Amino acid sequence: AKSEDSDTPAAGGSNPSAGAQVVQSAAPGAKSCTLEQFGGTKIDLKTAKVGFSQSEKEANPFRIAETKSIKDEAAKLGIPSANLQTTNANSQFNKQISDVEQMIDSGVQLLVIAPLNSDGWDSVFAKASAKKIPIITIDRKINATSCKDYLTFIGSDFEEQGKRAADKMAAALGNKGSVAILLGAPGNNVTTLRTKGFKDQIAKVAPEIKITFEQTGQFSREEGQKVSEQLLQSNSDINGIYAENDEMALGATVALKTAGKKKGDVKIVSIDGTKGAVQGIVDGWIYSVIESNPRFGPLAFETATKFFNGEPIAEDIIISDREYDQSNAKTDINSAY
Amino acid sequence: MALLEVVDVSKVFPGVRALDDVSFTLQPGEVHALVGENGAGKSTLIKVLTGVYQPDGGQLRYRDEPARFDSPMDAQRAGISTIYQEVNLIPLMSVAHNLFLGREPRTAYGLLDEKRMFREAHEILLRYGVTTDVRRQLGTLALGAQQMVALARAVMIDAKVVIMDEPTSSLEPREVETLFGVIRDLHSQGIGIIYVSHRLDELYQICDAVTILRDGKVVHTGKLADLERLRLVSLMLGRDMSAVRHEGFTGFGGDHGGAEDAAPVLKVTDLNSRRKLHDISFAVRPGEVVGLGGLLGAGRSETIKAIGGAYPVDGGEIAVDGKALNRPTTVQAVKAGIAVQPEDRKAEGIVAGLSVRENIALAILPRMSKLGLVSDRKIDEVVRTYMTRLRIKASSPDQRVGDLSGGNQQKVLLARLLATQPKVLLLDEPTRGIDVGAKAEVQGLIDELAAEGLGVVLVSSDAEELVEGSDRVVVLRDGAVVGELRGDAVTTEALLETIAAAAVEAKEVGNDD
Amino acid sequence: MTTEAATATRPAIDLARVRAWLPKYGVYVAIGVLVLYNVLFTPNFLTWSNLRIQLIQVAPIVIVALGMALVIGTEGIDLSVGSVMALAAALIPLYLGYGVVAAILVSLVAGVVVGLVNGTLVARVGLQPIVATLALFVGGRGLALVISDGQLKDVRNDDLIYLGSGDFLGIPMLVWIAALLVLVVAFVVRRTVFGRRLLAIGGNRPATELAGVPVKRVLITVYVLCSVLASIAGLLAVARIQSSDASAVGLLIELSAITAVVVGGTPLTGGKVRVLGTVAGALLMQLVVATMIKHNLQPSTTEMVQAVIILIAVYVARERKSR
Amino acid sequence: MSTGIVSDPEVPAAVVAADERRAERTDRMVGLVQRQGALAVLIVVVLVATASFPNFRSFDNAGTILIAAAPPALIALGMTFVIITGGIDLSVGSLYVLGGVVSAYASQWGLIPAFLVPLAVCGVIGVLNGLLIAYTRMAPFIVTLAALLGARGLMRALSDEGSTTYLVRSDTFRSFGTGSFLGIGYPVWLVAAVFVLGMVLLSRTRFGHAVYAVGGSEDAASLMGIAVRRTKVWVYVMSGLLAGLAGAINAAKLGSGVTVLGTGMELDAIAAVVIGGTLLTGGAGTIAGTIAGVLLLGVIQNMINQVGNVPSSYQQVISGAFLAVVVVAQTYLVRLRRVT
Ligand SMILES: Nc1ncnc2c1ncn2[C@@H]1O[C@H](COP(=O)(O)OP(=O)(O)OP(=O)(O)O)[C@@H](O)[C@H]1O
Ligand SMILES: Nc1ncnc2c1ncn2[C@@H]1O[C@H](COP(=O)(O)OP(=O)(O)OP(=O)(O)O)[C@@H](O)[C@H]1O
Ligand SMILES: [Mg+2]
Ligand SMILES: [Mg+2]
Repeated sequence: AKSEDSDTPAAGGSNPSAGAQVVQSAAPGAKSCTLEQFGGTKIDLKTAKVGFSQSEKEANPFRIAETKSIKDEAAKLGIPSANLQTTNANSQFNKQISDVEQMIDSGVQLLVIAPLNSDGWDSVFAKASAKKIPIITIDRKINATSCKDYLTFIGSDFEEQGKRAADKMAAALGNKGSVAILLGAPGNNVTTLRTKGFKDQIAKVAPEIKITFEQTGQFSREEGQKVSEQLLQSNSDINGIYAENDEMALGATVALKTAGKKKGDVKIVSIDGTKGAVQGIVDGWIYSVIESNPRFGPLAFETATKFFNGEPIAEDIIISDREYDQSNAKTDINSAY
Repeated sequence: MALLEVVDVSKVFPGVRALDDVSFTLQPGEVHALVGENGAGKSTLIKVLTGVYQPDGGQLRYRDEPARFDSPMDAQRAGISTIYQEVNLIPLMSVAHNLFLGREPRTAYGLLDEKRMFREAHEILLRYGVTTDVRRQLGTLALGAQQMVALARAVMIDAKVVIMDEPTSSLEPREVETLFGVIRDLHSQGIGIIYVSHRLDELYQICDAVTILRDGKVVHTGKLADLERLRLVSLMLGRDMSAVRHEGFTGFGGDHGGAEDAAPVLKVTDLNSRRKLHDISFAVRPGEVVGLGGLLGAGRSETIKAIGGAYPVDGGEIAVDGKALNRPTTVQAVKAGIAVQPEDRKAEGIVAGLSVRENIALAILPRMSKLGLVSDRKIDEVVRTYMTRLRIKASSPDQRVGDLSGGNQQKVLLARLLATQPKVLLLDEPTRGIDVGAKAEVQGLIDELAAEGLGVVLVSSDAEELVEGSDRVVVLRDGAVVGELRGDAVTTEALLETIAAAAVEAKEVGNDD
Repeated sequence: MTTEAATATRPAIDLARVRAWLPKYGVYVAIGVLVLYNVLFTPNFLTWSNLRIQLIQVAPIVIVALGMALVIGTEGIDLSVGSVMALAAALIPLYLGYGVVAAILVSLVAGVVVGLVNGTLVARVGLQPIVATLALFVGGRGLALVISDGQLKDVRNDDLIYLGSGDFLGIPMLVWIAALLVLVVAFVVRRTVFGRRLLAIGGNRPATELAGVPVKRVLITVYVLCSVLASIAGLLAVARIQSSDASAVGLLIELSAITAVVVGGTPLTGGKVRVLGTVAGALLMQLVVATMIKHNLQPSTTEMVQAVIILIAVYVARERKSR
Repeated sequence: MSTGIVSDPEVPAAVVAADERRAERTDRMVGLVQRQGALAVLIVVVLVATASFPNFRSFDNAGTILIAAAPPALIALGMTFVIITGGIDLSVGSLYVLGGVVSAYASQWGLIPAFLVPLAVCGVIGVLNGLLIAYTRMAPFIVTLAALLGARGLMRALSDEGSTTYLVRSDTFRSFGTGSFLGIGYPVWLVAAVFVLGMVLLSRTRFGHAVYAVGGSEDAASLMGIAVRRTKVWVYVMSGLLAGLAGAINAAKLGSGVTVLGTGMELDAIAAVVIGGTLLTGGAGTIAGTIAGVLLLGVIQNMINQVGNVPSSYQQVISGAFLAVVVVAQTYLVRLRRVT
């Protein structure tokens, strides 16, 4: 086989240290958790059995980068690959639950979970807490009690991402105009929070911006494009599109092009920070991208190490996401994933 | 006192007046024949009587009370049970379950009492000459045995009226006798029986009264004994007695005299298939009609299908015009000039949803086309030819075949076979379930075709038809050839003797091991 | 005839006529109603650019539904079409280096292979179509992901993109291609030996077999055609969204396609194929969704309305018990 | 005068009987393997898994497999009844999610409503399916496809487009979902009990036999006095109820009415039923087979996980290939049976 890109060296992942996650300074007085409080036993990560449960197929850049980062970091720490068990729920929530339960049965001593959903983990917690297995959830938070049901959450603040996107949108439109939202998959927590943050912030900072259209693009490029096409027909006066992930933003870009719009006619703001979207900024089609950094490996294992060493671990470890716009897209594109 | 009565009942289907002011009375203890050509409305009348259809006009009286049956179940509860012509039982379920379906014996807890059910089923069926394991799937039984189960089921409930729609069309003679025994029994118990059949001599054997339907109307009703057979036929057909007499009962003429020394057009040598066929050999010369005789289950259908490539063959040779076919597929068989008319017209013959035209053209599409494109002009030509030649009655070539009467469906099927310009015609029960008129036409046609030089293989459970129609009869039993009748020996008596002799032999062999 | 008699009989006649007419043309009436509604209540509905969008969006479904209609005509069903689209999509970027023709050929070959597998399972092994194609429904997309390494790949080949978003004589290429395929399939069904055999198989397979029709070959061809059409839809989807995403392309399209076919008046029991009806069925479902989106209704409403429309359409078009 | 062929009354009774008996024995043997083929494969697969994966044979792992299989098993049970009548129910996946959502919502009123409300809601949709299929002669495929959409729409409408996840408020209900007896989760016991009922219903009652009869031949069944329409309505009601119950059990286990549960549940159920030897043409099938089919799918999934590092895409390829192999094997067994 020979692809279009065969001649150019493979892009992406070339610079492992680029785009590493940075923790926001923890809020003072926030709850924390130690090994003692949790009631677990100290183990050596190098010889421990670790389980990682991925929620969705590694079919989009975010998931690919996330899984890869966990695996790479484990290898770097010297965890033999036989000791790292990974499962993928293929977007089926029940499968994720039984995947995790099965890993608990098979004796893992640390669980890293990228949850498909924030609720519905009761049975897993019942099982894990009986065996005192610490759970680190990454990218999505689980609605439960930290230090009891699970250890900690590492990830972005989705609502905050929505707010930042709203700020960008407000700036792009000069605080007035009409905006469409391309929602993520319905029922998804990420969708809910990114929508809430965006709407709240718009109402606060730019009440003259009207949100005239909200339709789901299912987080997929094709749906994003289809919905945008319909949107551009019936609301031809739209000024901005807020896409809740980069894929939909890229779909919207294609729709804009085919509808005969010019760069900058409609301002697109999206969330994720994939290479494609950052390239979109460079090309002038996308106004700004708020990052949601998927490289959880180093931070997750660092947190686990600290925890087993007896150090206190914060309830939420919120990473500080970057943002891309015209000013930095060109220079920082290599740290996009 | 009348047991069951319909007064001025009408039933209209889109485009057909299937019943037109029909009145009919059944007395207790009477065996009442219901006769008529295909499509005369017999089955429709029965379905009206048993709640499958609601009449569009007129009324139903049962035991001198006005009655209305909303469903077959309703009628059954009232004591009217029926053996239907087409579908009757459920092949995938066991014999016993079929017998008791809907009224299974139950234990104190309301659960089925299968032990009792199996035991009772066994006992009941013994009386009908069915000895098989009642746990067996019904579908694995011979058709006759299945029909006996249906009969047992119908009589088992406290029936006041038993309706039989062509019960003997798949029974072998022994079973027919059993059936008649049962009917006489019911008769003596005062149960009324409605009996539908195209086999006239059966009617005269067991029926008291007769009602003749034609085109949905009653054309005669009265004592059967008072009605001459010829007159019965002429009433059914709506034709003159003299015309009927002239045509005779079967449409077959004399011998076709395929030259004795001509090379066979079909030669079958040592055909074997699993446990079903054993070393079957026979030959058919051009212009000859060879009958395959035997009881039901003798393997006649399998033989025919095997030759036509529709039944797996383990060994043996089939040659058409001297050219050997090695385990032909249906495609190869048709190409070689073999045309098979299957036994089950509905399931394996016609494509009910397609038009007469499409059905006739189905097998010859490649010839009717250029580069894969069909020429409707060519097709129309062929279709017109055969519709005229076989006197197919259809409103137009575009009519759905499923809407035609049984006889015409059969003719369409024959037209399809003939259109392939075959060398050998294999006909499995070509006249089953079609009325006297159509039957004679089909039989006449077979004669004609043979006279034109086709080799014909004829399978028929109607011994008269077989004997009259064939030049030679090859007798099968248990999948093997047990004898052959030629020339003057082609008689019903000889046929029966051959079968019986083989039976004795088989029995002796059976005793040996 | 007196006026009195005329007025007395007219309603009865009309009712009967409407009853006979509705099953055949109900879909078109429904489309008409929906268009009318949109013309009245949706801004910018009656514009060429809007019509364009609707046609472009419906094109892949129409193409898949054409193949599905053929399969359903044989009393079958093909669940694997979505996976075939994904396979085609996954293969394209891998071979685009050799040029667009090579990439298209390779993806069509994938369609042929899947069709052969499905067809063999149905015709030779004798599996029920729904089960036979379920295996590739599950496995096919997995294979596509394996092939594409799970990665979404951007496509920049201009020729390919032209297929997806270019115009020819002012009409999108996609629409040309879909229209051409509709004509071809309609022609195949009506005028060719293959088409007639297909319908006969759907009507009564044993009878067709006994008539000397090479049933297995026809069936396998039908499944191959269906898969090839699906792979065409897959490659057009790639061309249109200018990227290949094996995990998303053609997701759940089998249901949309089956719906289009059935709503268009082709019965699931086989023996009949209504090509134009299928196109109308797809268009109807597209218009329903478009209307919902344009009026900014929530997914829950859209889904419930779709359910009701499917039921009404199929109820109206259902086969009346004829015997 | 008579054309009746008078044949020897006791023809070849001995020969036929001996032959028939032999045929019956083979028939029954092959029939057993065919019916219980899934069980045979299941045993082989379990043996292989036990030998290859040390963690597979743990008691906990078995419990995990069982509890994960509980909801799909219920759905497959309903599907078995539907498929035996010759129908199909595509709406079960949506009903399952809907059942879970309303169950979690109703749990605020206690344990009993948490079970009854989803049963009622899903039962009603089952009734609608059944009525439409039985009385309008619309194809089950298309009616239940519409119900799939409709029920999902309803679920979204009830949960604020899926964004609201109702938490289970009743502690008893929650502990029903997570608790266990003799080391086996309560849901598994409940499902086992329902299966026993289902088996009795299918094989030992008139209703069960009516189900077989309707699938075997609808016209014949109706002429034999079976209430075909009522039977059909009931199987879809059962299927709806069981999907609702599955949803409730799952809500109890997850402690919430999750709205993003996987689509495609209906196809899994169909696959399990078919692997279990039930014919999609209707008229034949067993519940024991369905159990084996469900467990087989569960065990295969578990094995794939035991390997530890199989990428998600390969998992699907393996599942698809496995499905094909089992179904093809099944078909050859059936054919063997028909020919002998
Ligand atoms: N021993 C048997 N076991 C199972 N099925 C049988 C048996 N004998 C006959 N049958 C079935 O009964 C039907 C008639 O049998 P078959 O076709 O062998 O008889 P035939 O000699 O061709 O009779 P005909 O053509 O007059 O009906 C077939 O459907 C066949 O499958
Ligand atoms: N359900 C139906 N719909 C439309 N027409 C029907 C239906 N049932 C029967 N007919 C028509 O009604 C007429 C009477 O049919 P019926 O089946 O009662 O005939 P029959 O006397 O039983 O014939 P046969 O001897 O062939 O069984 C025929 O013209 C038939 O085509
Ligand atoms: Mg009749
Ligand atoms: Mg036969």
